Amino acid sequence: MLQELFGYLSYYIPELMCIVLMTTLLVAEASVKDEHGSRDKIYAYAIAVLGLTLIPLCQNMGKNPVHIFHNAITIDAFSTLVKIIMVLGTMGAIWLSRSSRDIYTNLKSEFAIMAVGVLIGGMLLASANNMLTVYLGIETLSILSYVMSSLKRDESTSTEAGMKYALYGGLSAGVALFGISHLYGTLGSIQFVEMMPKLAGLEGGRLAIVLISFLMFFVGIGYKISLFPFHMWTPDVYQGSPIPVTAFFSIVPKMAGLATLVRVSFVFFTDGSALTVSWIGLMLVISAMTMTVGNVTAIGQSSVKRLLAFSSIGHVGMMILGVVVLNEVGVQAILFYGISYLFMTLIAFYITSHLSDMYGTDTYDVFKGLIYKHPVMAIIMASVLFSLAGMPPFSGFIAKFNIFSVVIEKKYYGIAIVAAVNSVISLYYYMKLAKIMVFGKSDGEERVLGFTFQNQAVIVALFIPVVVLGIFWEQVMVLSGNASVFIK
Amino acid sequence: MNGILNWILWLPIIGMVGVLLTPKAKDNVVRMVTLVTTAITLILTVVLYMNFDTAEPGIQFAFKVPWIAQFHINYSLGIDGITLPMTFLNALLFFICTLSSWTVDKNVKGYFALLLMLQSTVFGVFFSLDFFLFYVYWEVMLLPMFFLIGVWGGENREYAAIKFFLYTFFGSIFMLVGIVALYYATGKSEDSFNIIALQGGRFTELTLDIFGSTVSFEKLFFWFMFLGFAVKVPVFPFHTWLPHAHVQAPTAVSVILAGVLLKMGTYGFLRIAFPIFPAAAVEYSTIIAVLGLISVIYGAFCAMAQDDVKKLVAYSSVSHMGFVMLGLSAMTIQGMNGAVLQMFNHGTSTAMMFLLIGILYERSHHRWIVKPDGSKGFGGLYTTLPKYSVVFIIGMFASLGLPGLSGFISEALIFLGIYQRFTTITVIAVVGLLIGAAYLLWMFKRMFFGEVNPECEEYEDMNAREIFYMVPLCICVVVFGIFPSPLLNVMKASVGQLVDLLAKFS
Amino acid sequence: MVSLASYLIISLILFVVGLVVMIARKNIVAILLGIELILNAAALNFVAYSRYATNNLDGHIFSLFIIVVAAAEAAVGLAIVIRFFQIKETIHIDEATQLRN
Amino acid sequence: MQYTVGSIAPIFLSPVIAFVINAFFGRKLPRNGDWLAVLSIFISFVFSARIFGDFFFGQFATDYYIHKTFTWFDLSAGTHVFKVDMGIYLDNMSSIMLLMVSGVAFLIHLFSTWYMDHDERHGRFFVFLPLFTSAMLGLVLSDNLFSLFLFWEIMGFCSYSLIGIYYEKEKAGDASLKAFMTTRVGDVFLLLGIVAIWMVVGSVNYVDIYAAIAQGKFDGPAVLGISFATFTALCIFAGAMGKSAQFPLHVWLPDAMMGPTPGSALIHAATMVTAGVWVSLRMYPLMVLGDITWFIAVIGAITAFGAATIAMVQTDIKAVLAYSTLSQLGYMMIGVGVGSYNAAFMHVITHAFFKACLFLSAGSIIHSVHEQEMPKLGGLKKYLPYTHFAMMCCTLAIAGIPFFSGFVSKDRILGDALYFGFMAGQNPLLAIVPILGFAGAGLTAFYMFRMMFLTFYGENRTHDSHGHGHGHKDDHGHHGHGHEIHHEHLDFRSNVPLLILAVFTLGFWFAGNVVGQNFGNVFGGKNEWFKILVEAPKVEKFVDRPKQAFSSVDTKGEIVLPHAHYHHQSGYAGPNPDEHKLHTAHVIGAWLSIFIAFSGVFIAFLMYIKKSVKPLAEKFPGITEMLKAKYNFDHFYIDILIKKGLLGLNRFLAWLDMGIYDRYVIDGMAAVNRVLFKASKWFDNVVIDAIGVDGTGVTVNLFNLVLRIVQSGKIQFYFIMLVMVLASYIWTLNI
Repeated sequence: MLQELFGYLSYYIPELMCIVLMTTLLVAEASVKDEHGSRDKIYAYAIAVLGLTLIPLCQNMGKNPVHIFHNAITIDAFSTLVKIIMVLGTMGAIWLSRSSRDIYTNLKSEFAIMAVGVLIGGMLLASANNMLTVYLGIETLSILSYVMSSLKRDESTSTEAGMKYALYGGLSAGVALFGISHLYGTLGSIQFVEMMPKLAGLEGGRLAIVLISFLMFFVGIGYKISLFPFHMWTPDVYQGSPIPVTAFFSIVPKMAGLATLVRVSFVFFTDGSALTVSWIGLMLVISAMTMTVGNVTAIGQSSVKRLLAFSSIGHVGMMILGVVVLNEVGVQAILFYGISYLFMTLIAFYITSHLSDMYGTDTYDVFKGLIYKHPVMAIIMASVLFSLAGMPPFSGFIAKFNIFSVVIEKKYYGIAIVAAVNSVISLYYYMKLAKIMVFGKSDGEERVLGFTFQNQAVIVALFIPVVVLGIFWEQVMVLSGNASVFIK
Repeated sequence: MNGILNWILWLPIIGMVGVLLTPKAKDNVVRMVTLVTTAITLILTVVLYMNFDTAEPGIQFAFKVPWIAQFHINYSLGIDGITLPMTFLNALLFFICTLSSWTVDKNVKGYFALLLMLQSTVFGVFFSLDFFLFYVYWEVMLLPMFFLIGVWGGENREYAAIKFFLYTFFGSIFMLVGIVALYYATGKSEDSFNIIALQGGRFTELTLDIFGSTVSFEKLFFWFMFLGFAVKVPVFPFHTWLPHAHVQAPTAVSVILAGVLLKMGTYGFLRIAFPIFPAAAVEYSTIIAVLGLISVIYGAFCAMAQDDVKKLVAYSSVSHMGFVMLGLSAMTIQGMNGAVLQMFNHGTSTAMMFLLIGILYERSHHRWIVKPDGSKGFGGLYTTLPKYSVVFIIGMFASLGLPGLSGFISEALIFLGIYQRFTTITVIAVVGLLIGAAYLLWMFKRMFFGEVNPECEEYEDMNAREIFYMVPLCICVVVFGIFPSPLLNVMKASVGQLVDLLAKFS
Repeated sequence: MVSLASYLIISLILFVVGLVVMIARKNIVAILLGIELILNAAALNFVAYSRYATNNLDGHIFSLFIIVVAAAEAAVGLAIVIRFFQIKETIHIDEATQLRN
Repeated sequence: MQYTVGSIAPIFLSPVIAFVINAFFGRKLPRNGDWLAVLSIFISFVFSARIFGDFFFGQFATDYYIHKTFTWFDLSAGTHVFKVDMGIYLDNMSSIMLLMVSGVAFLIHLFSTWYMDHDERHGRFFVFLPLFTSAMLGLVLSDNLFSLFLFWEIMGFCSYSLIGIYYEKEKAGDASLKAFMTTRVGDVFLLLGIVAIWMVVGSVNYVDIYAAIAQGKFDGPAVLGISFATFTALCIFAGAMGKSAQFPLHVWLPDAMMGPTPGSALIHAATMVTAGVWVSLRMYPLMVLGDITWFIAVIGAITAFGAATIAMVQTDIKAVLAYSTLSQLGYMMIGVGVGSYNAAFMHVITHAFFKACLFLSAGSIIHSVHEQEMPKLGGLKKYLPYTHFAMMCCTLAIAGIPFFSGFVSKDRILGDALYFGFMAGQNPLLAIVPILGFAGAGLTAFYMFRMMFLTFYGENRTHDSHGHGHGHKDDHGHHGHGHEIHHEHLDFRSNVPLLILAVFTLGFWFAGNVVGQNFGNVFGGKNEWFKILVEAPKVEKFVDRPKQAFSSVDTKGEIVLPHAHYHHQSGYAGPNPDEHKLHTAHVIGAWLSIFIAFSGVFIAFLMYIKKSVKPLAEKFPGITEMLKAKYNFDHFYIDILIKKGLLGLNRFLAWLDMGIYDRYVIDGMAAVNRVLFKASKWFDNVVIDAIGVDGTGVTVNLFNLVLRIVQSGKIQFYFIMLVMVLASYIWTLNI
């Protein structure tokens, strides 16, 4: 019994490390005095530990999938890879928050703490194997997110963002929970493995209830990854929150939510039942709508943060096409997309953050004539924008290519066209930004303070994968291919 | 010998690195590096021509290494008779453009680096025999163009750059869908991205049902490809990016754009759309012919109304590429050879026109035949710039198709080609020739004849450098006008093969 | 003897009431209360189901967790609302319309 | 005997070499290498003379022809075979033409060395003139329509460059543009015809075409509802109309006189403009097969008469000559049309001589007087005796006075026209052809003598006009410095050519019987050498001919034309000939034209020497005005057709392209978004905030607008959306 528990724990080291990190950070934060040196130490500590978690994670990649804690948690390559992405995202966000002026200095370590907390929630969600874990994951993720988004305490916008997030999150979580409760009632368990078989013999009223409940449950996930029509909170919250938080939100919770979506769909909708068909139809519609809404609305935006928010909606719409096809290749495509998306988004937010710190706003104008002040940064930003739009030879193109390929393999040509048109639209607004950056006459030649050597080095380092994954992407494809094979 | 394509392909990139490594404020070093690189590339293409076996219709100098084994994507290069003239044209024009851009002084390093990158990507498009590789080069080519137009362009450059970019991206994203569809149509087999292996009408029988209705795979995806290439050519409804791009682009870039980039579109038809979907190509050749005809007439008419000489030449490109489309739609050896020959000839003659306009622009800093206020922009240039005028006459008459100069033979061949298939279209298309002469000669008359416009009095004539880089083009225009055989012998075998293939399906 | 159906109906009513409260009331605190109502509806479902339909304790455990989470959520929510009140001196929901394009 | 290519090619090549050398090194050579040009043309002349001699003195049977081909380029690949052959086709007709072209060209070159002396464009002139000559010779030599078209266009280019040689003149630019474009109109159709023939018959060799016609193989799918033969015939004739300046494409030729006079003499009088007639004659069987000969005749008649009328009122000496050229070309076309095959060709030759001579004389006048307005000339007889002599001969010739060459050729054409119009049982309306023809003949005599009288007779008026404002009249760079007559300038280079050409205006060179009756036996047995040598192509003999590269071919065959037997006695090749009627027609025609010619001369004499009759301008001012306006063709073409019609259309299209299509359709994709963005912002601020967010916003059907309302920032609206969407999903499950 006990050493069985320890056996389980051996798979659970990353999460445990994060929990320890979180608590220690709390203590440390309470104990340090407000001078920079110590704060930097805290950062170094947080990032280091997060880096260390990668080691057990990489070990887990190799291991055979297992269910631990009585099927509450599944540790398999898929969830582990998602976790790796999330950890990297968190590290990036924390590093960004270190130099960002958008977060008050005395709250910086709070940011770190809560980021790690959200990360834990995300990890829970990523490897959730029963409804309870899903619910706890979502809530852990959400509740801390509310606080993070209202981290700019003295600004009404930030608070408003937090409040909206809280209310919307509460509602959708509640709806989801209501759905879960009925699922539990009709299917007789909260364990995925036990619920799935019961689906087969359903008919009449119970089937109806199950369908409706699934929809309600889907609301819970949908709002987390901000699918249309549950995306409405996204731009407001992204705009209101500090930039590091926005960056963090656009990576970690989304990946976690996607992971859950993938797992749930795979668990429940792999047989060709009526349920599956309607599910696929629903997802096709939703993905098309999400893409279109995200991209079309992004055109009109004046704030870069908001633009990135909407574009992230568009990207999620793209990603869930990998879910629609309900096969390993689709998951592979999603994972690859996630990996490349991670780096692109981080770079975009880094540069935006430094610029908006410099000028105190995040309108397009802050990018004006960047090429003359910081040619390297400008070229990297431009490349990232092109990559986001899906231009070779950057990773964004390969990601889109994979999505296209899985969709077309299933002969969903209609959605393929929609995706194609959407990437043209997205190119349009990305290029509006690139244009201002490259062609706009800069008012002054002054350097941007944010671009210290360190930060530039980090950005360049983050840029390397964007290019490499665009040209030599086979290894990563293989990696995500391995990760895409998991048990029900 | 097989490695030579790699050399030609990557030499510009090496040169680009060299340019980027040269210290700041050493502009002449940068220029020299670029010049040397392009010169070596040109020499290599000549070597290529020397070793080319004209009797062989298939691929030569093939080079292939696996790239993404999982998807059977290879880094595979090779050329045939259709590619070789384009390759030579590309090398030649970039060499010339380097010389003509000698006067660029705004951020020289970036300019020449991008120029070299552009050359490499264009070579990539022409060489790649792997569909994925082709697409990558096809798209990457946009980036240097975007910056070249956008940074070094005219007053309205952003708009033009973005327009060009979006237009092409719009077309090519559909091509991407087509590529992926082909990948699955071949059952993810070894040759799913191998352009050569895909050719030969393998998908004629294939059907698929979309939204309930059964559609022929070939017919559907022919149009996907068509969209991708037609934007580039550009064929009539997709042509409006061209005037903007040309007018705004710096001289060298206009030359490359008109000289080589437009050819990539027609090359796509020759190498991909037609051989891979021959049945559809034959079935829809009428539509292509009509679109080509519209481009010819419409482009010519629009050109005649222009007051900006560069815009005029831009529209003339629309018209001339329309002839190429006509030749392609003919699907006879006369038409096809004519089309490929026209691709080359238009490359040289239009390059001459744009270079000459650029030379003039450096003196006058405007391009108005008739200024917006109605006054004459130029006049009496014949008197002030005799050498310039002579070269201009050669270029102009070449592009209006005077016998003895290069334009004529290709156009005559195209007419021969289409007459049997589309008699009526041929009859209408000759009007294009007429108007083509009209707008050029009218422009010439308004700019060169008559009293010397006081503005034009102190323009100095072409200097040694300018003459030096115009001479090769003049030679091309004249020599290939009198002895087209060197080009035709190279291409005719490959073209014949393609015509045979298409004939099977008509 | 109360049947499962009656519990479900009660919880449905709670759920709907919660929704209506969240949509209709302009007082933020009231909206938070609406959330609580919805959560409780779910909790009630869980208990009822595990009592009648599924003979296992999952439901009970689940409802315990729900209570805990609800508490945490309410705490955070109220904190944010207080912050909002301190800044805006109102807790009327339509004041929260700064964030928009 | 056999001809090697080596003995023919130099005719064409030596001027080419002269052109190349002058083009590149002309500036460095003494006298810009004009001597080189003259020399090169002389070489071609010698070679052509040899060939002509061989043909003339009966080395060969009269229907002998040489056909040598070589492949220019070859598209054959795999199963497809397509070659583009070039070659030489040499027969009696081309031997005569070669001699004429090279001879006249030589004389004109010689004259030009004098005329262009001290002219700033001397070098340029001697670059283009040899090029032109070579092109013309090449055109005559070429054995197929394609290479013919090649040289055809190159000639057009030379004409363009020579007209525009004084490029600083605005008018020169206009004239050259007009010349090139007007001919181009015909040229594109010629090209179209060539393409059609090539793709249907499989070759554009004359011999192949003849063979195809003879075998009845010359038919393809009808084009635009016209039968194939007619279509191709019309296309080719359209080309001829352009080059030979036939109505309605005649407008360019008068303006073409902007060029230096010798250039006009060679290009726009003697040779190039006759290329149209040449191709019509070469393709005569096709014209007959396509049954458009009557059309050719009518066009020719209109041109001949119309141009003559305009010439009557011209005051510029070169303009008079230009219009007379038009008119004479009209006669040639009448000849082709009515089937007066060899007379038409004879007229080409005779006209070449006297018209070249006329132009050169005009040139020497202009060069020595620096004045080309006839009212300001007069009484030059005593200053320029040689010129006067030469010009008088030519005038007599062109006016159709017996014993002069013009009479011989024109009279035969008119005779055949008479037969064609009245006796050949054609459509009675075609009587217009002979009527206009004879009328034109009278006018010709009148206006030519008017020119002579105004120029050489009466008192000299050159001194009482003042220096200013005459320079521009001169087609030279010179600007009128007084008007003293530099006859001392005149030297052998200016006079000898005139005199030589004048000699050839005598009729008996071309036919023994200069007045219809055969007396005198000039060329022992070859009295009618022209009739003997020049016959309409007898297509039958080409049916089975050996065809191998670079080998001369010698064939004989039955003399048959598609619809008519070639008539030896009269040389008439038109429809249904009749021995007797033809004879009558010719006799009547002869006397009629003599009478008309003399009466024309007499009227001119009365008007301008005796002054007993008021000149035209005062007699019929109205008509004169109309004629001076040249029937308003220029106005119609340039102002109405081009400026209003074409340019208007172009401007409209261009505006459509950039202003509408590009701006709204293409940029629309983005613009829609921007517009809706604004609209929705307004909607946000007004509608949403005014009435608060409830379901109503959803009913607004603009997509983007809905999105923006949705993004209104009202959290409760988000709730509503959520619930509603959830409900709608449940609804879609339809349970």
